[in-house]
Amino acid sequence: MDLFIRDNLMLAMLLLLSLAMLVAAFMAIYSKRSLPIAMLAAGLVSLLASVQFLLLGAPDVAMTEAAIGSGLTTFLFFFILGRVRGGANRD
Amino acid sequence: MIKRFLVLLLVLSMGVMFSQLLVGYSPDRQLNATAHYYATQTASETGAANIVSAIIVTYRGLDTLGEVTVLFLAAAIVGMVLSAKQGGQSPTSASEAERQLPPYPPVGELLATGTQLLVPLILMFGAYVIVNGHLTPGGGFQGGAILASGMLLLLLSDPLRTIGHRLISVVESFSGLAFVLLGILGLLLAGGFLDNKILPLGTFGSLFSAGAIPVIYIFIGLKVGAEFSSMLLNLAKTEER
Amino acid sequence: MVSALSFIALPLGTAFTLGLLPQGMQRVNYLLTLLALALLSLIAASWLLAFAAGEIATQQIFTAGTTPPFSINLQIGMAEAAGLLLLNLTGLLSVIYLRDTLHQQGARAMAVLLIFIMALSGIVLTRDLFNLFVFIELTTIATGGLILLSHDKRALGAGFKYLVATQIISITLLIGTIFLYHDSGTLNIDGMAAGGLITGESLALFLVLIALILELKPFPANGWALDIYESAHPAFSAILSAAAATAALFAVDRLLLVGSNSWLPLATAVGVVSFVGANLLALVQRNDRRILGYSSIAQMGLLLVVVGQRDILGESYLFIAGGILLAHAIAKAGLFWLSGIIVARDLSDWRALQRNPLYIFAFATFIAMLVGLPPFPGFYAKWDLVHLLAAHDRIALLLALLFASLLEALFLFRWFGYVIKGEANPEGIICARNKLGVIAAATVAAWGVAYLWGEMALQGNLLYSIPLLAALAFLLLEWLAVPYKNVLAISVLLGWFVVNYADYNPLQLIFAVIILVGGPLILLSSFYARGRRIGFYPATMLMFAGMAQLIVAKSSFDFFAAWEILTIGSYYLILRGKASEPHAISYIIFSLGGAFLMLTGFALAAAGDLNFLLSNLSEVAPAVAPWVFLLLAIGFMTKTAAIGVHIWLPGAHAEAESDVSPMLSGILLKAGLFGLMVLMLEMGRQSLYGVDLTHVMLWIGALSALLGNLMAAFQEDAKRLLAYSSIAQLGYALFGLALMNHLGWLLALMFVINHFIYKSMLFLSVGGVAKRTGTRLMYRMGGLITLMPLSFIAVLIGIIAVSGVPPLSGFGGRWIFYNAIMTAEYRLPLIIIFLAGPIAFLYLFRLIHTIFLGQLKDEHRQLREAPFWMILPQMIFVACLMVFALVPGLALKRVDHYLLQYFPEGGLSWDGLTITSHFGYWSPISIMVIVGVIFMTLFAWLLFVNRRAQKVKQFNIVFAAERPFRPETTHFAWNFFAPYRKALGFLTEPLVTRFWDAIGEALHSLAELLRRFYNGNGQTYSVHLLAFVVITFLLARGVS
Amino acid sequence: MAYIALATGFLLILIGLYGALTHSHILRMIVAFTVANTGVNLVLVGVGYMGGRTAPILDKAVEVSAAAQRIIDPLPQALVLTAIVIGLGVTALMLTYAYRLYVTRGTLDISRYTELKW
Repeated sequence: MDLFIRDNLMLAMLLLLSLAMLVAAFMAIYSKRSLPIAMLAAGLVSLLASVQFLLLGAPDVAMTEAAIGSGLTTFLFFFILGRVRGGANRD
Repeated sequence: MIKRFLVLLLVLSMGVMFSQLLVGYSPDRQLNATAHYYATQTASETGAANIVSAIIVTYRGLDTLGEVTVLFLAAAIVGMVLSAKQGGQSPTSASEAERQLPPYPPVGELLATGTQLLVPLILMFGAYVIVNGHLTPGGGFQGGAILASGMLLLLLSDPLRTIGHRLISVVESFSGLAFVLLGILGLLLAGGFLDNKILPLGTFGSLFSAGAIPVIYIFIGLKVGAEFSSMLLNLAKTEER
Repeated sequence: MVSALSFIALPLGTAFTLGLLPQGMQRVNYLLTLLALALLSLIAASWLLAFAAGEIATQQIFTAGTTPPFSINLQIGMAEAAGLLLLNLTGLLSVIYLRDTLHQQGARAMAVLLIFIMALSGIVLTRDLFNLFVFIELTTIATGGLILLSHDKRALGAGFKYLVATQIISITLLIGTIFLYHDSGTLNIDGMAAGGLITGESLALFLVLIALILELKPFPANGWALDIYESAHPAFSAILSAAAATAALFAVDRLLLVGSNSWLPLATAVGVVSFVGANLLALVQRNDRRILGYSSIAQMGLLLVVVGQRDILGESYLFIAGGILLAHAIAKAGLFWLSGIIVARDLSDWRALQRNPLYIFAFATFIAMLVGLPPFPGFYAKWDLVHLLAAHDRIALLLALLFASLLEALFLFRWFGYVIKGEANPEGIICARNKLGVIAAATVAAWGVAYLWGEMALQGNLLYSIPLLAALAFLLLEWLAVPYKNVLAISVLLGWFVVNYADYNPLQLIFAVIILVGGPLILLSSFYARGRRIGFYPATMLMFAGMAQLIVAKSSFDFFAAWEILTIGSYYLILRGKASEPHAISYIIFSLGGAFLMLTGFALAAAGDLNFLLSNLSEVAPAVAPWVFLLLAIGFMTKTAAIGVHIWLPGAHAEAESDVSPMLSGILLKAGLFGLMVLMLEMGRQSLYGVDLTHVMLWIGALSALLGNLMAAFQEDAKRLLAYSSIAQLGYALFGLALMNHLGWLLALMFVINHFIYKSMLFLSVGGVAKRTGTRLMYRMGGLITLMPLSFIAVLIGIIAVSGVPPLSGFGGRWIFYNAIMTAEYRLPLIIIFLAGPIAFLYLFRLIHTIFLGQLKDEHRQLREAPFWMILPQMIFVACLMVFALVPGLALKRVDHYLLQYFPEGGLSWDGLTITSHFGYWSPISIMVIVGVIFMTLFAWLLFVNRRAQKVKQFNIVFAAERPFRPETTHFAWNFFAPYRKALGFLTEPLVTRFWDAIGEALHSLAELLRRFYNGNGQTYSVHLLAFVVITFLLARGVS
Repeated sequence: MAYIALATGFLLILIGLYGALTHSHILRMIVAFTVANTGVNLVLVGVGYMGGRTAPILDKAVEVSAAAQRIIDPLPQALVLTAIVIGLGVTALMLTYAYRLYVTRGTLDISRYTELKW
């Protein structure tokens, strides 16, 4: 019974996470949003993905995704964004 | 608009293909032969508790060597792209405009102090993640990324600080070379390229175990950290133009 | 044997070491890089040698002390070793080539280059799917870096487009990979193939395959790749084209193992589309590097077809694929390297190569190699490929490939034409010793593999043929002055004749005499040339070598190789003329087109036998025999310039140099006739859908004769006139052959001899006149009889012979001709060919009248007789004509007997000097005497009448107070036969020319339209990529 | 559960591709590609997931002897790890390119970089 509850709980969490990721992904590519928000949203997708990895029994991947996918990548984005401020908002 | 529609159509067709994949997919009930081998043999063959680490460092060590090389390449090319030697470098209005922008505002006291406190901690944590890679989740890549984030903090708190670029490139090259050499040692002393049995496997589950895995992971960690740092440093230098 | 892992460990170690060295040690860095690549090349060579010697078998290399599929394994076999050698050598040479750039860019660039080569080697070696992905990503990222070696600003944009495109590829690849793993439980490619869990329907397999195929940059999803080829440093483009594409091909080849060959058709289809499409688009390119890019894509398409057809290629697979691949790699790398020393980017800027014949030699080598001409590996490979395709009834594919090859030849030879002709910009080329060294190495490699493939070919090595070697030897003698080379050339030809004299049968002997004795005769006139005449002798000797080989060829392979060789030689000869570039290109295209038809014909006939004997043509299966006959006949008729495929001839003959035109007309055209004779002797009459093909040829011959004569009559240009006359004359010969009876054949042979003598003579004398007057337009000449009497005599004798009036040999031809047609059953073509006779008088009359008679032009008053060396052969020809007229039996008697074994009916009887046929007799001596008497009588009477003739002053006619807009229109000799033109002109409408022009135009317009597809936007290119995946998927699903 | 991860992953890939192919702003394209890459990683992990099992780490909870029955397939995880790092390399490279393009040409609109075509 315990297992059943645990499984359903996980299922719910996964679904919730997936939904959140999809919403964040939409934000990341939705063009009316400003670029920094898009970048943050992409980082968020990554972060949520790392939580999902944890749930999927992949702690190694989760750590890597968190550190590299959401951390460093997002930082790189902002770094470059800072360098190209002049043209950043011209679509 | 037509283009958007076309792209949508294409993406939807891809979606159809993916859905076919999804329909055709059924989760395995049992581990397949490859995974079964890893599950049962990793402990005795490599002595690593973290099977993923064992796969990364040993069984698929060639991939990892390639992966480290990807980072090396990326760092080198970022350096190449950013160094102005490439032909056709001409001052444009954009870079003029950029020059007139005020530099970053001075960093606050909080960040500066926080950095001083945090950086050693972060470095320690990174080192921990690296050396325990064969036992717990984590390893060279994660640890390396953590090391680099320490470097990042240093850069943020003091953008004009000159961190020994030379040191980083030496670490980068040396650890890469060490990785290759360890691989060759495996070829010479043990069963094949990147075989971890060049060192004793030790007691299963303890820090000093799993043969050369921790050693290789240390070099991977150093290398990854150095690559990221070198990328960041190169990017940071762009501002000084 | 050094472990194959060194291909990964060594460059990686070196790359990492480069970073350890202190900065500013560029020289050491550079040396280390060189050393590493040199060492790797050596290791690869040692592996290859070991495999070639059969000392070792294919080896598996395990990593991590575990066997696959649990760890990654590498595999090295013969093919891999060759691939590795190619990769690392290309890398090594490129590094030498890039010396200055690398010094400038520093250790990072060298490290990236090393890793690039390492990753390519990894792709070749690895047997693990995910490992393959890692190596591919490495090459992608390294490409992103190496693009920046270029000085071209636009490279940055191109690099970004590339990165975007590869993102899509890698997503596809990864998704496919993981599902393949899930389905098969392994990542090992051999394991997947062996496990049988992956079926042909597997979508995951499709994704992986299509991703790998996309790495080959197939048309049309390749805009990103083209931009890189255009803007990257040429040395990098060389690696990309020669090495990276090779590695990707290995990957595709390996993956196709999975799913038991079910995706081979996909590879074939994508390959064909690429090969045709890329070659088509290259037609409208002017940028050298982009055209090379297109050509790379085309070659990859061809190779993909080879990979896709490997189920039928059997043991020849590696030989064919290797031949095409090496030819592509060496030629393309060489051309990219050459492009690096050329300053500007238009194709015509390559004229700068004219500065040194050696550059031209290198360039010609690479072009010939790409087109697949003998003796390069592509030739052997295409031969085998075509034969195997034909043997398995894949005719549509075969024709598509040949069509695309023709397109390829078109743009490559056009480019060659640009380079040879026109003024070179002396500053258009920048030479550095290292770059020249690399190019030289590529040239040597090209000839090296040519030798190697010849050694491996079961048809025998073309480079062992003595005539070909002799022709090539003239390349080494280029530094000699003309007289020495000419003496050498003449003695080589005569010597070869003497040596082989005894081995020729009577039929061959006639041709051998024309080629090997007649050739030197014409060459006598070449003594007139001054200087060194670079290029003339190798080309001439190549043509003669081809001819000499052709007439003794026993197998279809030898025949075809000889055919190609004589085509190349004559192409270059034609190209030497002043304004001949467009004609040379149309010549080579028609010739190659004809040759490809021949190739198809031979392949059909051979039914898989790669070394098919010509004598077996008679035993071809009845179902294909008429097709074989048709294809071969069309192929041969392009060379005889039968009507319909004649449009290359007039320009080519007219524009060629004075001593080249007679060789082309008198000798080269006979190759086609020889081919037809062989064909018809072996295969006899064939009918297709109830139509007797020889009957069709009869019509073609008759029409060629009629229309050729008619067009000749309306020419203003004396050499064009003669050229059209050649079309007509060969029409007669074709007609004779098509009669398929004894006399017809005798007639044809009579024409072979006659036409050689009088057309060579006429071309020489007209050439001499043109040389002196500086024009070939007849209305600009006149009254030259007093200044150039010897030329006049030659022309007079010539036209008497051509027109077939007594007493000269032409009459003998006519006599046999009339006898021959009396025995044939067709009436309508007979009427046509009768009609053609009188028309010949028209142009012949014009030739002698407007040039030698009439008013002498003011500007010509100081002219001298044509040079001695041009007159000498003419006089010899006159003598020959006389002798042949008197004793035709000298040549014909033996042939007549020889023909009896094929056509026992209707032989002639040779009684002393009188020849008797079924219908009457011909006594050359008495004819000569009678005609002589009549002539002398008339001549005396004329002299008597003309005593009272009055000399007309030049200006005693007055224009009607009007200065004509085109002064020549008032000249009597202009539009000489205006009334006839009115009556018969409709027949000379250049319908055929228009037809071929329209085809060319359509192809170019299509290409121009298609290229708009590449709009330069990186995003659009990615859309193309995605669309390619989706459409291929839909098509593949639709078909299966 | 694997299905959820797979579906999400696929959707992320499609969303990412759509974004990458419709935005002409280079940075937005790169952002979209990172979303797609995350999707790929999710698919990779999802394919290897097996319900009711634990992470492939041997400790007191999972003994070596029971490992084959208790753990998830470790191989896809190892692959994802590699894929993530490679993805970062490519992203960094693209970003640097974007920066250089901006510096030399002053625009980040990809449709402006069409001097090479046809």
